[in-house]
Order: sequence, then C-alpha cells, then structure tokens
Amino acid sequence: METTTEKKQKYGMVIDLDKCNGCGSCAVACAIENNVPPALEKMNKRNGLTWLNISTVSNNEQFPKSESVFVPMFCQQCEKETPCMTVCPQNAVDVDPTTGIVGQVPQRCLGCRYCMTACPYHARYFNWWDPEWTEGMKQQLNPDVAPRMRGVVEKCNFCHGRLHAAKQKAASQGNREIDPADYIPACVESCPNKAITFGDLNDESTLVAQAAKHEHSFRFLSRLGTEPKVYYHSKKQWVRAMAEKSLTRSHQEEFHG
Amino acid sequence: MDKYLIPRGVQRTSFGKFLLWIIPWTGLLLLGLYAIYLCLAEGLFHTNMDNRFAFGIWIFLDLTVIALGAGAFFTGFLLYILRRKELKAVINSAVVIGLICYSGAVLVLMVDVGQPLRAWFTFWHPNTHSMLTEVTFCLTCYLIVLLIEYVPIVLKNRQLRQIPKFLVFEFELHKLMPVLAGIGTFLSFFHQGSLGGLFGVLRGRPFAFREELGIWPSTFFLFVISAAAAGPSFIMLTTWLVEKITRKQLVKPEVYKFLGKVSGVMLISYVLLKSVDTLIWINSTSPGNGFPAFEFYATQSFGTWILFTEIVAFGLLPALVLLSRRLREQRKYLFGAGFLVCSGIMLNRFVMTIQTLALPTLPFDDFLTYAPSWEEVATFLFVVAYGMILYSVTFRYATLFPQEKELSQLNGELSMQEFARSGKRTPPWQPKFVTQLMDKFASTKL
Amino acid sequence: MAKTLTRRDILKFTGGGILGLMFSPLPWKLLDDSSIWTQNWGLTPKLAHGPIAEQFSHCTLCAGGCGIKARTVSGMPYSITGISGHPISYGTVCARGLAGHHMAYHPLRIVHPHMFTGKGSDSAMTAVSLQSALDATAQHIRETRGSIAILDQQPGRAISEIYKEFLSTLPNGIFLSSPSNEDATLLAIQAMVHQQKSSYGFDFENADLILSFGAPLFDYWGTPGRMSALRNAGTPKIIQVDSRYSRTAMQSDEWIAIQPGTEKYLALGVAHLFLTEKLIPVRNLRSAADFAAYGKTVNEFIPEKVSLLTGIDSGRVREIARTLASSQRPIVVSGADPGGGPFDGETEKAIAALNILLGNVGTSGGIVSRFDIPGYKNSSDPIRWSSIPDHSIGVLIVDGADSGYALPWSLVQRKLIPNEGFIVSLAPVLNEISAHADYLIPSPGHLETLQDIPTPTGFPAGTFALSTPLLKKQEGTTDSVDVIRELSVRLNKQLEIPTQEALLKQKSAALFSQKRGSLHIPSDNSILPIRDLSSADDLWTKLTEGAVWIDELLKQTSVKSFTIGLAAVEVPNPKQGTNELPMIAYGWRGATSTAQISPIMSKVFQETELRAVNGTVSVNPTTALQYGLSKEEPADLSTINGTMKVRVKVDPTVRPGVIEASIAPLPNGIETPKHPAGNNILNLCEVTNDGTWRMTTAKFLKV
Amino acid sequence: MKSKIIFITGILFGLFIGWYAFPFALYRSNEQPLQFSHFVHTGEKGGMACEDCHQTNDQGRFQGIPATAKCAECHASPLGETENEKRLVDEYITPNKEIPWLVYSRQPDNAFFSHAPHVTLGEMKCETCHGGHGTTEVLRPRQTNRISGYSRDIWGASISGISSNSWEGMKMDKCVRCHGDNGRRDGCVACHK
Repeated sequence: METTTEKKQKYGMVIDLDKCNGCGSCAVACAIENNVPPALEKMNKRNGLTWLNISTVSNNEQFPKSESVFVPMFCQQCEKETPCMTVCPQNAVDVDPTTGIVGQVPQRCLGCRYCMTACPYHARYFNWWDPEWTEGMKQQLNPDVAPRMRGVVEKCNFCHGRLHAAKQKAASQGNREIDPADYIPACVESCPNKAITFGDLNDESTLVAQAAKHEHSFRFLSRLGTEPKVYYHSKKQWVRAMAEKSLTRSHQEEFHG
Repeated sequence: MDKYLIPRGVQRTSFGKFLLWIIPWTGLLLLGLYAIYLCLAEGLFHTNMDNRFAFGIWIFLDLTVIALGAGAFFTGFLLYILRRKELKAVINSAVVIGLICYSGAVLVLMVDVGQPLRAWFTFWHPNTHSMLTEVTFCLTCYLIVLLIEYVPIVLKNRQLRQIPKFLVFEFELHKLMPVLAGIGTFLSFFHQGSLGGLFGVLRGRPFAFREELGIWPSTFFLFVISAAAAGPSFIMLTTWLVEKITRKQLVKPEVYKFLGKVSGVMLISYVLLKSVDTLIWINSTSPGNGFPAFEFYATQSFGTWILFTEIVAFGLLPALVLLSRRLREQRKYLFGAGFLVCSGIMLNRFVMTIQTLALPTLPFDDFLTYAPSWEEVATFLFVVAYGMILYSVTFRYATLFPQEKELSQLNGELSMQEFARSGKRTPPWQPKFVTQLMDKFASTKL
Repeated sequence: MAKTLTRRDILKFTGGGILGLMFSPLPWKLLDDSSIWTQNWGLTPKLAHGPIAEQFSHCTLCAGGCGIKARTVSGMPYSITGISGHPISYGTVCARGLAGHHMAYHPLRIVHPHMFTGKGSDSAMTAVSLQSALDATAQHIRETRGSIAILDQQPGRAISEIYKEFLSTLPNGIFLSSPSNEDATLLAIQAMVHQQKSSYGFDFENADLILSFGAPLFDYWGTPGRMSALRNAGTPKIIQVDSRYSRTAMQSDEWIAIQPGTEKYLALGVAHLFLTEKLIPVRNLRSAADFAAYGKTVNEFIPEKVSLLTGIDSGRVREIARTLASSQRPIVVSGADPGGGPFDGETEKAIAALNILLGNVGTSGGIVSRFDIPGYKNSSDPIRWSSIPDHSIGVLIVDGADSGYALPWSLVQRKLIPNEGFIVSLAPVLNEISAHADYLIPSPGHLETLQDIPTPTGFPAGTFALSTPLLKKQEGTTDSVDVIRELSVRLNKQLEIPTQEALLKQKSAALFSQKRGSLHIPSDNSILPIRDLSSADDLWTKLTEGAVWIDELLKQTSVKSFTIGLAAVEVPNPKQGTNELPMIAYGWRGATSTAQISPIMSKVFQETELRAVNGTVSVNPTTALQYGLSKEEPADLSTINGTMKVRVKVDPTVRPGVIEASIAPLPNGIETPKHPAGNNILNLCEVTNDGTWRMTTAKFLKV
Repeated sequence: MKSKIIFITGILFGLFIGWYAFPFALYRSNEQPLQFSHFVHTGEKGGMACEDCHQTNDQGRFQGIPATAKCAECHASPLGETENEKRLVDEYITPNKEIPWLVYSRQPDNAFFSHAPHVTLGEMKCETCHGGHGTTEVLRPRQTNRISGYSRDIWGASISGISSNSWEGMKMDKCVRCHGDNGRRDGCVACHK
C-alpha cells in the first residue's frame, strides 16, 4: 500500500452561531452516535459526559436589550502543539497525520486526567462512573464505536466511526479517497438549521474552507497558537467581541450557570 | 516487653505508652483504607473532582509532600557528595521521611488515576515528550533507592545485627551509600523539576505556562531549587518536633544552624529566580498569549496578595532570617523561619495546582470553586497516619539520630554503668570476625 | 546420596523452578493477557455483530410525524436521522425523535397490564391479567352508566375514529384531546367561517410576513423541519410577539416583548389601527357579519392604551399595523408555548380576526383550505374542554400516544366525578397522566407497532404516512384498537372493529382509489404520482417502506363571510400592591413533562443546561435582587395550587417582574427513574374555566 | 552435587510448566456447533473461492461468516449423506436459524479492522492472515483465553508468540509492523474505534 498517492486531509468545522437556537439535537445525536451513556442522577454540567457541550452566553445588557447566543463547545482538534497530546504519559492521545483528527484511545488511557488540565476548551470528559444503559439500550449501541469504561478520558473525534465506514466503503470500490458525502459527523447531520459546516480545510473548494476565511469567522483562544480546526461565525459584533475577551467576567456579573 | 529490640544506650518510653501513641494513628489508617477502597472499587465519583477540576487536593498535596521529602536527597547530597559530616546526625531521619513522603505520594497517585491497573503502561508505551512520564520514571526509581537506603537503618537494629550475614550486607550497603546518594540526587533533580514542568508546559493554561529554558519551562528549575530549600527546613522542623515529643535532645545545635543556613542559601536564590520569572511572565509570557496577567488576580479569593505572600512573606522574609547568623542562633527565629519556608512551598504548590484550575480560560467560563470530599481527605490522612507509624516504629527500634546516645549521656540521662555497658562494643557472645568487621566499619571513611 | 529431601532441597527446587519459568513465556503471556483484561473488562457492554442496514419509518412521538431513517445492526435500530428531501419534515428530526428508538426500553417502560392502588407518588403497582383489567374497566363503564371519556392524545388518526365510534354507542361518551396550541388559530378561524367545508393550513412558503403571537415557530412548531427550512430560506419575515426571549424570539427578525396575558389587546389595537387609519380595504371588514359589534369592541383600543397594557411603545404598535397592512401576503399566527397551553378563547379570536381583516383566508400565501384526506371522516371540530361539565366523567381512558403538549392533571381531575373517577391508561411508559391511573394497559410503544401519521398541523396540503415498526412488539402489550374491541364486546355493542393493520389498509385503499396526490419514496428520494401505482397493495407496500403521500393543493377561493363573535372585551384592572408575579409556564413540544423522554436527553437537560429541567424558574437580576433570590440556593414558589421548591436561574433576558417556569421532564437518572407524578410546575398552574392555564400568578415564599 | 541436581530438575520442571503445561491451563476449548470442511468446498470437489461465501456488502462491510441463507442456496436439501450436512439442513436451514459459529479471529470492540482496504486496495491474499484455513478438512475447536476471553488465534498457536508465519498471531504489533513496512503513517484512531 504505497501512501505517496494519499492526500492529506485537514478536517474542520465552521459553526454559525446566528443559526443555532440551542435545540440540542446535536448533543443528543452525538451521544447516540458515540455510545455516550445517559446521565446518572448525580451527574451535572461539571461531571457529566457530553462530547458536545453547549453554553449560553449573554451580552449582559439589561432587558429588553439583553440577548444571548448558544456556543457549542467540543474538541477543537488543535493542529499545532496539541496541548493534550504532548502531555499524555503513555501515548493514548495522538493527532492522525492523514486527517488531522486528534484521537483518543480510552483503552490505553490510565485516567491521570493530565490532558484535561491541559485542554483550555474543557472538551475532555472523564468517566467518573461506570457507564449505564438499560438492558434494551445496550442492544442499541452503535457497533462502529467502542463503549468506554470507568476511569478513562474521552472526547469528540469528529465521529471517527463514520470516517471508518466511509473509508471502507471507498476502499471496496477501489478508491483511496472517500466521498465527502459519506463522512458527515452526527452533529452536522442532525442540525435542523444547518448551522454547522464540515469538511476538508485543505481543499479550497469546500464550503467549510471558504466559510473559515470569512471576516465574521473566528476561533476561541486562537492566540494560544494551537491552531484549532473548529471555527465559529457570527454577524453579531458583540459575539465576536466576546470571543476576543481574554478572560471572563468575575462571577458577580455572570448569569448563566 | 520490647526492651531487647530497643537500641542500647538510649531511653524509650514504655511499650504501653508507645501503643497509646500508635492506636489513634492506626484508627486514621483504617478510615483512610476504607476511603481508598471506595475510590478504587466504586470509582472516582467519590471525589469532588470534576471535568473542569480534574486535579484536586491529591495532586496538590503530592507535590507538597514530594517537595518536603526533598530533604532526603539534598541531605544525602551534602553529606555523601559534598562531605558535610555534621549532617550524619540527621541523614537517617531524612531518609525515613523521604521514604514516607515518596511512598505516600505514589500511593495516593495510584488512587488518583482512573485505571491503576494500567498505570504501568507508562513504562511500556512511554511518551517521552510528557513531563508526567519523566515524573513517573524518576519517582519509581528514586523510591527504590530510598528503600535501599532504608534497609541499613533497619539492619542497625540490635537484634538484626546478631545475624552475621545482615551485618556484612549492611556494611556493603554503607560503602554503596555515596553511589546511592549520587543516583538519588540525579533522579530527584529530574522529578522535582518535572513536577514543576508538569504545569509550566500547559500552553492551554496561561496562568501556569512559562517560557522554556532549554527543553524545560522555567518552573522546572524553580521547583528543584525550592524543593532543595524546603527539604532541610522540613528536616529541621521534624527533628525539632521529635525532640519536643520525646522530650530529648537528639542532635547538636550546630546541626540545626547548618540546616537553617543551607535552607536560607537555597531559598534566597529561589526567591531571586522566582521574582525574575514572575516579572518575565507578567510582562512577556502571559500578555504574549493575550492574557494580561493582572486579570488572573481579578477575583477576590485569589488576589495579588497571594503572589506577595508567596514571594515576600514566605520567601524573602525567612530567607533573610536564616541567612543572618544572629537570628539563626535563636531557636524561635530558626524554627519560625523554617515553618515559613515549608508554608511557602505548600502555597506555591497550591497556586500551581488549585489556582491554575480554578481560573477560567474561555471568555464565557466561570471562576470555579472546589472542596475535597471526605474520601479525598481521608485518603491523604491515610498517608499521614502511615508516615507517623512508620517513623515512630523506626525511631523506637532503630537509630535515627546517631548523636542521641552521646547527647543523652551528656545530659546525664543515663547512669554511668549503662553508658559503660553501651560503650563496650563487644558483648561476650559476639563472634570474633563480627568484632573485626565492626572495627573496620568504624574506621572506614565515609 | 541422602534419600531424604531437606527443607533446603525444596528451596533449591523452587528456586530452580522459578528460574525455569522466567525462561518460559508464562510470565510475559500472563502479563499480556491481564493487561488486555484491564482494557476491556466485563463492566462495559459488548457491541453487537451483524449486518448493518437502513430502514425508513415515521416518528409518532408528537403530531409532527417526521420521516425517520434508522440504521440497524441485525435488525435493531441504533441510530435515527431525518430523511433528506422528505416533504413533511425536510430531513429534520427533533432531539427527542433522534432518541426515539430508546423509548421502548425506557427505564419506566411497562409491558404488562397493571393495577394501581393509591394515587400519585405513593401508588403501588401490581401486575394483573389483561382479562381482569378489561373486565374491571367494562364493569366501571356499566356502573357509571356509560359516562365515559376517551382522551385521545393525537386526534386525527384512524384510531381516533374508532374511539369516536365506540363512544357514540354509549349514552354519554365524550371524546377529548389534549389542547393543541398549534392549530389554535385555525380552529378559531374555522369557528368563524360560515358553511366551512374543509380544513385549513398555513401557506407559509408563499407568505412574505408572519406575525406570530408566541407561536414557537423555531422550537418544533408543526414539523421542525418545515420551519427550519423557511428559516434557512430567509423568507418570510417573522415578527415574534412573545413575552419570553424564546428560541423563536431569539431567531426571528424582530422580537416584540409583550407583557404576558395582554396579547389580545395588541391584536385589538392593531385591528383598531386597521380601521381608523384605513389600512385595509373596507370590504375585508364587511366580510364579517358582525363587523359593527367587532368595530365597537376594537374602538377603545387606541395605541396609547395598548401601549399602557402591553408595555409596547405605541409607535411600535403603529409600525406593526402598518407593516402587516403593507405586506403582500401576511399571516397572523397564534398558539403559544406548548407548556403554557393555548390562549383563552377571546385572545384566539382577536388574533384570528386579524387574518380576516387582512383578507388572507382562502388565498395562497395565507390561510389555505385543503382537500380532506381520503378515507378519513374529517371532523376536526375543536374540542373545547370548557364545553365539558365538571365532575361529569366516570371512566376516563387515556390513549397511549404522546401529544407533545402539556396537560395539567388538575384540568383532567376537575372533569372527573370526585372520588369515583376511574382512569385507564394505555400508555407504554409510566408518564405524568398514567401515574394517576387505576389500571394501565400498556400499548406497544413508539416504533413497536403500525401507526398512521395524519397531516401535521398547519400543513397546506393533506398528507398520509405510516409509522412502520422497527422494533419487535414486546410481549404483554396490547394495541389500543384491540382494547376498544374487547371493551365493546364486553359491553355487547355491535361494532365491527378491525385490527390495527386492517384498519390502516382500509385507509391506504381509500387513498389509492382517489388517485390524487403523489408519494415521496425515501430510499431514492423520488416523487411518484399515485396514478402511476399498479395496485392498492403496491401503495401499501410503498407506505410500509416509509413512503409519504402528499395531496394536491386545493384551488383556493377567498372566503368572504365570517362571524368574528368578539363582543365587548373588558380590561381587568391590575391587582395593586401584591407581591404576586405573573408566571409564564414554558415547555418544549414533545418534552412537556407529561411525556417521557429518552434517558439520553440528559445531554440537553442535565449535563448541558441547554434546557431547564422541571422545577427551574428564571427571573431577571432585578427581580432576583428584589426578592432576595440567588442561583445558589433554591426558593419556594407558591400558587393557589400549592407550593414547590424550585431552582432559581438568574437571566437578564427574562422580563423584570415576571417568572418563567420550565415545564420540562423531571430531573432523573437512568439508575433512579422517578415516579413522574412528582413535584411538577404544571401542577402549580391555575386552570381557568375555559380550560386554559396561561395566566398563573405566583409568589416566592421566603426560604 | 545432589543439590545441583535438584536445582537443575527445578529448572527443567519450570521450563516444562511454562512451555508445555501452561497453555492447557490458559485456554478453554469450545467445540464448533457444527462440523464444516472448507476443503470439500474449496478443493476440486467444490471448486469455490473464499469470496464466494465471505463477501463485503455495498457499504464495504465484510459480512464475515455467511448467513444460513447462503448455505441454503446449495444445501436447500442434502446434496450428500454426511451426518453434518443432514444436521445443517434439519437444524438450521429448514427452521431458518443462524448457526452460532465461534469466530477464530474475532478482534475486541476497540479494534477497527476492515477487509476492504487490505484486500481491494492492498491486494492482500486471504492466506496472508488466515493461512491454510480455507483448505482445512475440519473445524478445530476454538480455544478461548480464560483471562482475556480472546481466541487463541489472536496470540498465535505457539505460546511463545514468536512465529515466522504471517498468519500466526493477529495482535496489534503485527498490524503496526506491516503498516510500517508499507510506509503508512497512521494515528491510533486509524485502527481504534
């Protein structure tokens, strides 16, 4: 299998915050696609398992000028000096050289959680509990994604199981390149407002590559120099300003929690 | 009833009293064991850590304990490598404390990780770029070194010495000591440093991130030096504490002064470097990442006072005290300063771990708070109890402070004939060659 | 050579043995295997191996009836997505639908008939035989001399007709359905239209302006996909009159924040401007038989007064009126939040009347009439709970479907004969209503049985589709239609009730005979005219394979005669000096606490605080300050229906002096499924005589 | 002298345990539900190729062991008079039940392996990984590792785990080596799901 012919992809996303109305379809689709277990009673925003977390961010104006946007936050697939990868003591995290996807191998992970402290996006989740499903729901797990065990870290990997499927479909037809239509992450697929664009950032022709270049597109904490591959987009000036703010409001003035 | 085990020529309390002292610690030990069981068997939801506060009190205290345990390697270094004889008086105690600190830390880490059964994978598939890998390797190796260093102390026990083979073994080990000290120093240098590097490399945590000097972030070196400063102080304090508890004089005053001086010298250099580092961070590193440093101190709970306390109150102040001969002479200043140094280390490790995690990174993050669960506290208390017991037992049955005998004699705690008996090195039942060996041993230059 | 083995020898031997083992694979193999064991130990479930396939069906979790595509592993669905190009749902499924396949295995799923002793949260369940459950029910129907009601959660289905047929054989059988918010406007208009002959829908696709009075257009209104598609298309322009910063308000082109409960005044105010400023052709007004009375009613609502009542600047009111009048094809929609329930009758009329004034009834781009669906007795007569006398129902049978709308228990309760009301639930899971039942005869759950999907609310053309089962029907569950047959037999009624499949086959046959409309085939996303089909069976197979039938559009004829029936509207003077605040109960269609949702929805309610769980109230910072509330500690919220501990959320988007209370499912963990009839905001809501519960006032008690 | 002998015997005993006895303790033997001869089908008698029964579907998913329906294509009624074929028809084909085969080469859930890229793109022969399995006369019992639950074939027949045969052992290092030799640069997730 010579690889020289193989093109290097750089998968990325652009999320149009103006189109997101926080319906939650992406979060649910993500959990189902990736066999993320449902919450136990004691789980909450801080210790729960969601590969795709959504925060409500307010413009802190007074009623009726007050507005808010929903900001979906998940693994931003950092390209350079990927913080979580460099710190993992036993190579459970790596950046796939052919896709740019930051992979996490829970079966290798020892659960030291160093990567979680390293991630500025809080996009990594630890299995504080043993996963639980009802007997019936266990039969309904996605066969393309391995369920994780207690005590390991997991995170978004752009629905890598779907990339596997797309790859083997292409391969069986004798192609090395997948059909982009075959590889669409669950969140993108499920968004009713088509707020998320996904694709290869290296390929200038793709919508995502163009959207990423738009003047209203931005990335969170891009100044850390880790080159995240998830872009956000908003016409609203205050939203872009918020994204640029270096640090949070002190918690007197913070409302959503 | 355990007289025959207690070293000759020293006073120990009655076995009953000793038991009374041990029992409460044992209770604590059992409580800790239960907490550990819960965390291992049922999962880490027993802790109050969460996805944002992924490190908690365990990591913080591990870092502290390991810094305080640094006394072992640093004293060893001074004694065996730089040949500072006066430290012979505390080296044994230092080793035991080191052993306790390190074994305790490793134990807590094993509870802290989600899959302890897979912890050894780090040796099988190490990621050489990770500071944690460095830490894991050095910690494990150094723990082994400490164990080896601990053996002769045990073997010094009066009964064990009866077995000739042990005696030979112990003697051989003693010749090994400088080598071990060397290895220990080398290993400690790296893991103390890597522990600092652990946070210095966190590009995603601008509060902790530091520029690199060579291949390591500046915190690497700061941790080494601060540990070297805290170690002696901690030995000083513990020894003094043991003296208070046992109501005995265990080491000569100059030992304390020397320890104090060493601590002072290391500390002042630390304070200088730390200040330089902080200035660089405030003026270049942090703003370079787009985070004006002052914003980190915006929240009430972690204001700039914390920075001041760390550098001035717990750094500069004790350093000056320890460096001034006049103040060093006076015990209250000496130990006061020692106490400040240890608190300083503790605060510094707290800032690196807890504060780093409490601070938000995303523009819409909240400032986080965290309080450990009882299981977390109990697990750490387990280490404390275990340390107390191990130290007490070793103190009772082995010679932790070689000067004790002589001093107790000077202080007239022993009757003449007791001293005479203890002075006689060859009991009638002792084989001839043992005596020769021991003479040889006494004459060997260390 | 000594014959005896000494201890020493044994040591030697063992030593040698160990050395030998060291030079064998044993230690390394054991290490390898044990490490493998730690990597996939038994505490995590094993994945299924088997052929992967795709199946098409339709969602029954609410009246939307979206088309769904399921991926299955050896026949078991493991993921649900939309069907691209689907003419009803436009490839979209809501969050709840995405997790629909879990519902059959919900922790609170019940698969055998049960009897409940004791009511509410302290009721005990005992399994009983189907026979005894049916006998008991029949017995009660006889005893209460047939004063029986059936609460149909999704009216308009084939089973609904069976229900009605069955009820008609009983002296006083009452057909009920949970109040739907979405067709409120249509029902109001149907009531106004003279000699109405057909059902109506909204022709949003050809409209250029929607003035929505609190309709959750972008929060799964109608079919979620339809509204999203419009949103992405950018037309029509949407003005949202909403007392909350709802999902729709957030996404609409213009949000007009209005004081809760004053919507009708705005509507009347706009009408007033239509007349006084001659913004509309007079003939439109004249088309109303009672225009004189109506004119008098609106007369007093001058913009200034409206502004005073609604808190909307009078200039803004004028703007709205002018924008409406000046746009080509405007539609005015009401039908507020599914949690808060419909507006009161007056408000509905006032809002619906605007459409009549704008003359858009029976015109494309407005409110369009549509063909009746072949085979269905089209009787979409509005069910007004107010028309049913209190304490009149002896036996209540609650259909098992999910309405998707909230229904306060107190509303049901006041219609029951006190202490004698006998309730039978056909719900597949233990939900808010079934938790009050005496008997539970579980019907097959979502995707477990064949179901028909009637036209979703407000759709401009009639549609028909089937929900083909993707899951094996579980032992012990009984189709509702079979329950009714059994009952009619026990009550020896002469009724010919077919099986579910036969019933639906009839419908499909009727559809085929009409030769009208066309099919959408999901597998290749193609459109196939009915007349091209070879046989009725052919149609049936296609339908069972997930095809959906869409009717032709009816040639519109503008309707020209109405009776608005809006006599004088009096304005109550606001209560002075009470610390009571208006409480807006809000929900999300499909997840309004009366329904159960998949445990995986915790990703929306619990692990992300995207939607507030039941028992969460949001207040403006100023309000919080005023009442000493903070998001840290809970508060006691009290209405005339009782008091409940609530989580307080401080949110600047909430109107000062107003409480927003979430009607979502109760917080639950998969390992501890709670009895649904617990503390529930919905039960705090004050139900008025006309069967609505929008206007509740509540106050915080000092904690 | 004597003690030396004892020591040596100790060593020999240890070696015996580790090399010979250990595998018997480690693996549990499970008989296949039905006997099947690949040889009869693939030999000149049957003349079939592997892919006649083991196919990938349109999605490129390898179907693994064929479903009973596949067998029924030829064996709707017995062709010969062997006991096994009779059982096949009576117990599985007629009642249309699937045969609960025990898979020799089943990988764990966290491993992703697809035949398509290896066979179609990589042009690898079945024998490279499955050896002579296609020509075996009988189905040997599957040996299940008591600790890991894996089939013995994953580690390889020889307990030492060392073998020159490309088809012996299906552990990760083997995949990694082959990928490396073919100049592939993959991340973990390329083969882990």
